[in-house]
Parts: sequence; C-alpha cells; structure tokens
Amino acid sequence: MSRVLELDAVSGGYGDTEILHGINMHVEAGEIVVVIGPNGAGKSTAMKAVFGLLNLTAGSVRLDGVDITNTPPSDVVKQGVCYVPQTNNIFANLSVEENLEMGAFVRNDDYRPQLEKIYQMFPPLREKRQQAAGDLSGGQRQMVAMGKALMLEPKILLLDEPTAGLSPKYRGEIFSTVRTINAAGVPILMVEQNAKQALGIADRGYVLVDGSNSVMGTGQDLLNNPNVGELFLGGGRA
Amino acid sequence: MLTVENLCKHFGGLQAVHNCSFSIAEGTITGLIGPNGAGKTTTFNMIAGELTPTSGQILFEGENIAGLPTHEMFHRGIVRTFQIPHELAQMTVLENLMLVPPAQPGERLWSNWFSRATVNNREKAVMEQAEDALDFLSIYHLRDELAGNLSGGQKKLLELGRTMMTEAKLVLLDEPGAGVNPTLVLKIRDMIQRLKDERGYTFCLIEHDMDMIGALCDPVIVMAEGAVLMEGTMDDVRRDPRVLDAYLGGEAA
Amino acid sequence: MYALYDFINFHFIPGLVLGSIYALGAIGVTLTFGILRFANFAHGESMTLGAYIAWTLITLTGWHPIAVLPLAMLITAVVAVGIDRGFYKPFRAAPTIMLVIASFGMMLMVRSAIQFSWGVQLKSLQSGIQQPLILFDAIRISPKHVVIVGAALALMVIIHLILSRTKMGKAMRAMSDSPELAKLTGIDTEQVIRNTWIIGGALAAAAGVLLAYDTHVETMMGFQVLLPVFAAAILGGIGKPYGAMIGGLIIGLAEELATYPWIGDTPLVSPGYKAGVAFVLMIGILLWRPSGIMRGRTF
Amino acid sequence: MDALYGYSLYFVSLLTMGGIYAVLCLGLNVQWGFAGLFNAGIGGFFAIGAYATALLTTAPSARHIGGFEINTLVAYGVSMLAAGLVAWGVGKVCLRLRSDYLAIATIGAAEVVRLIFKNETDVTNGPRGVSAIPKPFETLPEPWNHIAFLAIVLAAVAIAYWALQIAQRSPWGRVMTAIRENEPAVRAAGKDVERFRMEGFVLGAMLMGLAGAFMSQYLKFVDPNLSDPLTATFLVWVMLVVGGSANNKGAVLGAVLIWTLWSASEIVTGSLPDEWAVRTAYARIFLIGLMLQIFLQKYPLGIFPEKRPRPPRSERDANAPVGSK
Repeated sequence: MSRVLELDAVSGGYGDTEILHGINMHVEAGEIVVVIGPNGAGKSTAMKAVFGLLNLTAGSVRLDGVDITNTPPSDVVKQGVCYVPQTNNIFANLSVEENLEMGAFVRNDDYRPQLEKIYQMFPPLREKRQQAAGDLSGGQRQMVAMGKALMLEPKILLLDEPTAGLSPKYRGEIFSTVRTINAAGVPILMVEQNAKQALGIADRGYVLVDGSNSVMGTGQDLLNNPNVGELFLGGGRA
Repeated sequence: MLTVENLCKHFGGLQAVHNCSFSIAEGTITGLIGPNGAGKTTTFNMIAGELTPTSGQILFEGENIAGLPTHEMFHRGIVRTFQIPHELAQMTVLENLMLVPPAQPGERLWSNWFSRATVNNREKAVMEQAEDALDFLSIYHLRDELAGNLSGGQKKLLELGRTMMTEAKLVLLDEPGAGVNPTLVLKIRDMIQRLKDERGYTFCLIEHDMDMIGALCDPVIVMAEGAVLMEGTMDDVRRDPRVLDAYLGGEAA
Repeated sequence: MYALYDFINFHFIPGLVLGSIYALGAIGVTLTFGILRFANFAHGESMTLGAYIAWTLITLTGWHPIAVLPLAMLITAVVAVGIDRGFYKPFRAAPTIMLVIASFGMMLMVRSAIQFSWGVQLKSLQSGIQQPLILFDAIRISPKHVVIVGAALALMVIIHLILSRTKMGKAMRAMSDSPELAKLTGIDTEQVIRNTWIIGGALAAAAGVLLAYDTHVETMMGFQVLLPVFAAAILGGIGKPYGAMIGGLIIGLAEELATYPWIGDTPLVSPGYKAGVAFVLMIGILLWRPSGIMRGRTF
Repeated sequence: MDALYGYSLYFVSLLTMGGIYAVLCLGLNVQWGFAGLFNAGIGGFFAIGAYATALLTTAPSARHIGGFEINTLVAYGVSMLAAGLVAWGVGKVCLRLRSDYLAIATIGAAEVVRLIFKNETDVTNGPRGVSAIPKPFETLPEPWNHIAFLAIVLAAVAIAYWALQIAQRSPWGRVMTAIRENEPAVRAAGKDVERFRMEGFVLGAMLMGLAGAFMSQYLKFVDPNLSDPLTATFLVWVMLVVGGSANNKGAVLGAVLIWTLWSASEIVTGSLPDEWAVRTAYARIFLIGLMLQIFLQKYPLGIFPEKRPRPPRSERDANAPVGSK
C-alpha cells in the first residue's frame, strides 16, 4: 500500500499562537481515516495545514511522496487535494450543476464523464440539478459540496466535520455518502465530532488532544478503548 | 438569577439551539459543556444580546430580556468575554480597561467641554479601578503596553480584567482557558474563584478543559443538539453514559 | 384617450429608454460591488469616457453610433482594467473603504482627463432631426429610442448568456457568492476580477454611448446618472445582475412617471426634482429592505 | 509698495479660505478620522450652512425668503443646527449599514440639497443665488475689514481645534477609537455604538455647516454651485488624507497646504494664454487627484499620522506596584 498523504511532525498555528505541536498522520490508498478529539484539539487546524491555509513552523506535508508543505491552496487543489470546509462550502446562488462545474474550474479537459459519475453516485443531485444549491436540505448541500470536490477526481478528499449541525437522520445519509465516495476509490481524511458513527465506517482513526497525537488505531480499537472517553471528559489526566 | 426557557435559535434550516431550558443560581459558577456544535456559544450570544432568539424567554432577575441589544444586557449586569480575545490592539492595556465602566460622564461630548472637573475626577477614579484590576491580575507591568503586543494568555487575562471594570452580576466566560499554557490556566482558574468569592460575581463558563470545569463548577450543564442533556456535578456528568455518548456522537441523544 | 397617448409618448417611452440605460450602468456597479466588495464611484466616469470615445470614432469615420459602439466598449474596458491595475489592485488586502476613497479620487481624475482632452463644450453623436415613427395615429416613437432600447436589450441578453453559460461568467457569480470558497475551489480570482472590469467597463461605455445618443455628450453626464445607477443596483440587490436590470428599469420609469400629472393637472413631482426621485427610492429601499428585491448581499 | 500691499491682501485671502477649509476638514476628521464614516457629500452640509446664513442675515428681498438681518452669531448657530439635523436624518437610515451605503447616500443627499436650492426659486432665488450677504466688519477701512474677518475664521478654527483635541483625548474619543478598532468588543462593553457614530457624524456635519456660513459671508454670495463635489467635497478629502486623518493638526495643516497649492496653481494656469488656461485648469484637478492616490497608496497615514494620547501618569509608582490584595 502506498501513502497518499503524509503529515510528518507538523507544527504550526495562526499568528504567533502555535496550535499543532508535531502532528504525525498518514492516509493510505483506499482508506477512510477519521480524526477525532475534544474541542480545541486542533483537528480542523490539522486539515487546514494540509491545504496550505496555515503557516507551518516545522515538519512537512507530502502528497504521493511529493513535498507540498506551505503550498498555496490554489496549487494544492491543482495537485489533486480537495477540501470541503465545515461551513460555507457551496455557492448558494448557483445551481447544483453550476456548483459541480465550478468544482472542475481548474480542469481543461472534458469533465462531463465525471459529472455523469457524480450524478450516478448522488441521484438526488441529478433531480435538482437546475435548483439553486442554497435551497437544498442540509444533507443534500453536503452532497453538493462533496460532489463539487470530486469533480477534480482528487487523489484525496479532506472533509471537515461534514455532519456538524445536521440532524441524526441526515448524519446517516452523509456517512453512507462518504462510504460511497470511498468505494469509488477515493481515499478520505475526515475530521468528525460524531466519533462513534465516524469510527464505525473508518479504516483507521487518530485521536488528537491539545494539538498532539494521542492514540491511533483501527476504528474498532478506538471505539473499544476506554481511555478515549476519558480524553473527552477529563478525569483521566491531571 | 437567570432562567432560560425553551430558547430556540434557527439559522435558516439549521437549529443551533432548540428548546433549551436551564437556570443559573446566584453565587454559583455554572459550567456549560457539550460537544462542538451543541449550541453553547449561540446560547451565550443570545444571553449577551448579540443574537436575537427565534423564540423562547431569557429571564434575568425576573424580567424577560430576550432580544435586547448588547448594551442593554450590559447595563443589567450581564457581561461576557470572548473565546478569541477581543482586545483593542492599538490601545494600551490601561485604556482597554478604562473604556469599560458604564455611564462615564466623559462619554458625553459636551461634558468634556463644559464640566471638565467632573470628567477628570471620574477619569482618576476609573484609572484607579483599572490599576487595581491590573494588580489583581498581576499584569500591572503591562499597563502602558499596546494590547496587541500581549501574548495569547495575557489577552485572556485582560478579557477577565474587563469584567472587573463593571458592576457585573453575571459574567459569561467563553473558553477562558482555550489556547493558554497550563500554568496560566491554573492562574485564570484561581482568579475566577477569587472573583466569585471576593466580588460576589455569578459565573457561567463554557470550557473544554474538563479539569478546570471539575475544579470550579457546580453545577455543570451538559448541552447536546441544541438542548440540555443533563445537569449535575462534574462527577455525575462523568458517570452518566449519555454524556460520553453525546461526545462520541452516538445515535440520537 | 389623449391623456393615455400623452402618457405613453412623454412618460412611458422616455422612462423605458432611460431605464434601459440605467440598467446597463447598474450591472457594472452591482458586479464590482458583489465581487470586489466596494461601491465604485468612478463608474459614471466610465460612461462619460465611453461616450467621448464614441464621439471621436464617429468624427473619424462618420459611422452610426451603434456601429462604433463595440469599439468604444472595448477601449473603455481596456482603460477600466488599466485603472484597476494602477489604482485598485494595491488595495486588494486593505479595508474596502480605501477602495471607495480611491474610486472617489478616480472619478475626479478621469473626468478632468476627459475635460483636458476634449474640452467642456456639448457635443452630439448625431446631428439632424429624425421623423418619429407613428403608431395608431397617436403613439410617436423616435427611431433612436427604438435603437437604444433594442441595443440595451441585446446587450442584456448577451450578458445573461455570458453569466449563465460561460465558465468565466459562472465563476464571476461564484466569486460574488463567496470569494473565500472561490479561492478554495481553485478559481483564478485575479482573472475573475479582470473580467469583472472588462464587463463593467464595456457596459458602462455602452450606457454612456446610448445616453449620449439620446441627448448629447457632456463631461458631467456620467456623474449625473451615478446616483440613479447606484439606486438601481441597490434596488435590485447588490451582486445580482438580473436585479440590476430590473432595478434600472424601475428607476428610469419612476423618474419619468413621477413627472406625470397623476393627480389634477400639475406634475406629481416638478421636473426639476426628477433627479431626486432615485434618491428617495434608494432611501426607501435602504429603510425597508436593504437587501433589495432580489435578496442581494447586505453589508 | 503697492505690490507688497497686493501680496499681503492675497495672503490674507489665502489664509481666510485656508481657514474655512480647515473648519471643513476638521468636520470631516470627526466623521472619518474619529468615527470612520465615509461622507462623500460634504458639499451638501456646506451649502446648507451657507444658505442658512445667507437667508437669515441679508436684508429683506423680494427674490428670496428670509432677509431677517439676524445677528451673525445666531446665524452661525442656525447654520450648524440645520446641517446637523440633515446629517441626523441621513445617519438614521445609513449608519447601521456598511460605510459604502453612507457614501452613496451622502452623495445623493448633497445632490438633493443642490436641487432644492436650485428649484425652490421662491425661497432661494434659484440658480441666481442670494447676494449682498453682509460680512462682519465690512464697514471697517480697507485692509482691516479683511483682517477682522480673517480673525473670526481663525478664531473658529482655534476653537474647533481645541474642542476636538479635548474630545479626541476624552473618554468619548476613547470609545470612538475603540469602535474603529474592534466594534464587537465595544458593544460587549455596553456602549451604544450607534449613538457614538451618530454623534460623530452630526458633530462633523455641524462644523461643515459653520464653514458654509463663513463661505457665504466671505463670498457675500451663494448659489447652488456651492455644493460642487469638486471644490466642496473632493478637495476636502485630499486635504485630510494628505494631512493625516484622525489627527486634528493634520486636518488643519492639510487644509492650508492643499488650499495654497490649489490657489497658487490657479495663478499659474490663469496666466497662460486663454487656449491653455482652460485646459491646464483641468490638468491641475488631475494632478491633485493623483496626489490623493499616491498618498493613499504610499503614505496612507498622511503627513501627520494619528497619535494616540500618552498614557496618563499613575498616582502610584509604576515600578513598585501595590501588591495584590
């Protein structure tokens, strides 16, 4: 198995506040990797580090073995990393199809076959292709956001808390969507708050605490690990 | 002291807070915890008047204050701090504090021209008060430093200092320990306890440092999915399987 | 019936003509406001510039104003892009109010450059009086009004096609929606900005030429319609090109219809205050619905 | 000797106009420098002040209303109030929106003000304007009448400067600065931000009204062109940006400096042959505009950058703070 994405001892933050202290993480081909941890552990920050949205003070990020540390986001996209932010991830005034077309902005070849694939993957989007994306339900908006990212046929997809703020019904929808995408061969790195469900579909998971690695293991291992609960609710430390 | 009844806030289709009810008793340090997206900060924003609730009531000392603007909340004695410090970067630490006291005569333009003695006297008093606060927080040496030059932790202390410049009754602290090194967290914890004991503030704090919550707060309110999941001591909370489940995102809570 | 024909001849048709000119101007304003996030005060001057360029081209070639229109639009667009390079680009990361001040200064610079180059005398794009077309024995339409409305409609259709069919047009709408997400999506934002100036500048020039064709070429003409054009953009909803088109028509019609004697024999609003109608409508919309009819962005 | 006398008179008139612009510029400094509000319709408030004084102080005339021959000082007060009142109305609508809307609305308000002065012929004598406005001390012998009027203007500049210096260093000014720095923090500290903004906007407009009152007396004549965006609005912006916004000294010196440049360059262009005189007059507008752009880009703080007041001395010894209680 080859490592698609690798974070090697990455440190960094915003301004002079360091949030990540030497994070190690990797995603292998075909995997779903989930990052969990208590609030403020630096999960989303770690994802932004991959996408060049953070100034890294140490460490490196490699994509397929190529160093992409501190590459600006627009170039990271071109290298095949797609990132779906937690909020503000669709163009609300554009139609569903236009959102997907924008996802292919940097492509110069014919993207229609990929568009067709995405409609096959998410039939509801085909139905609503002409509707403004902002009028869709929460779950379908996330589908648009992910579909938009997939238009580039990325080497890896980064998802930042795709189920945040969604009701349990939609959550299930999102997790099965993630699985569908993965089944199509796209490795996924996602940050999730709903650890149980996320670990349920994950190949591996990382637990971050205070900007450092804490535990790593398969999804099931982590779910059964009693220390994980303590990390969230304290009492185990101090 | 403060009772929140069936508070709701919807953003478009998103229900950030839904039928949330709890109360905060006078003289307590109440902890507000819960997973990300549970609606804690949204609830704070509504109590502090930055957001108008979609529906529901906020009763403060018996009066419904839901929907009043921030400065009205402030004048009733509700003061908040921010998770990301809102310091006035180009102003000195002292000025940051001196800005806060309400109803300063010098805030009326004409008083500055026509009754300067009153203004100057109050300025002196306000400065004394600010210096006392700086002493209390042991950052007096930073008095004339621009607030923008402070470290993250010092800015957090300054946030706390601002609450000391008011006739606050209820102080809402949004993650006072976030992004602060462990030594300073202990210090902030100590300050909060002392402010409660010495000045009689009632606190409500959002925090993810469970040790801080455990040491300071009784009771602890757990929010999930925009509503209150449970209330009790930190030990109760730790023991309750529903809480861990909410944090780990089990099926519908 | 006479009153009805009067209404159509002297109020409705002029309103439609003015409205379509405002609509063209307002599209540019709403695009720059939506994408670059600032109110461009120099927009009226782009209109003036377009009219003067057209006048020069007509003087050189003797062609019809509509024939020189594309070239005037092209030249104005190039100037607009140049102005962006020199005077707006340095402020990309600065608070947008700096851009407003810069555009305010630009307004005076462009106008004085026009006054320096062409002088301040009135000029006409076409001399001679045309026979009006007469319909139903009573409705009189000047042929140039037909040309103006026709040209404006054609341009609006073209803009619609660009915004809804081309990749760049969609990218412009996307950036107007969310500049941050546009960057994350890999959209070349500088290219989008350049195209915004090209479209905004070209449409402003078109509005200026059509306005000059209807009346005359004058150095203050752009400034005089700046307020109605802004009002149209706000009325339609900032960042909404289609809203700007509708807003332009509404403002144009409102200005002309306001002088119709709706009650009794005297005009509802004295013609001297025609220019104030746009202001009153704008204040009204800011009071009641700042997001405009198409629910645009409010700041 | 005659030449020297001529130069002196020119100098007096230069200072008088510079002083009037200094009042305008101080007004803009309150709005933009203190409160961060973009006013693109300075000319409107200026014209309101000018017309108020014109209609109140002139002798009765069939051509316009007024002619109350009212006391000059009262007229100044009314001019300021009238401008302030209009500012309050515009502010009520626009201050809650972002600055761009205020900019558009003020440009519109100035335009409407001009339309009213132009169209309400019965009230203002329309485009022909109001003439024979009495000027204080004009009965004094030749140089002294000019000098006395200059003294009034300079006194106004001094009072306005003094009042604004105090205001800026006061708790009121502290709140103003804080609003520009971080609005949510000021709201969280219980300040009514809208009230402060409104006060800044109205105070600034009142100063502009006062400047208008002076202008009407200096010219002894007003007409609707007084609100010309070029000389009444744009030039004032250049003055403040070049001088340094949020700095009262910058506002005053910027006004005098730019007015001197403006006036001196007019002498140069005016002395050219007719053919060139008209054109170069426009070239100098272009150059002043370019100067604004250069300052905006290269020296955005102006010649005199904003200076925060020095921290007040403590009553206690800063080196040995009283131990915590």
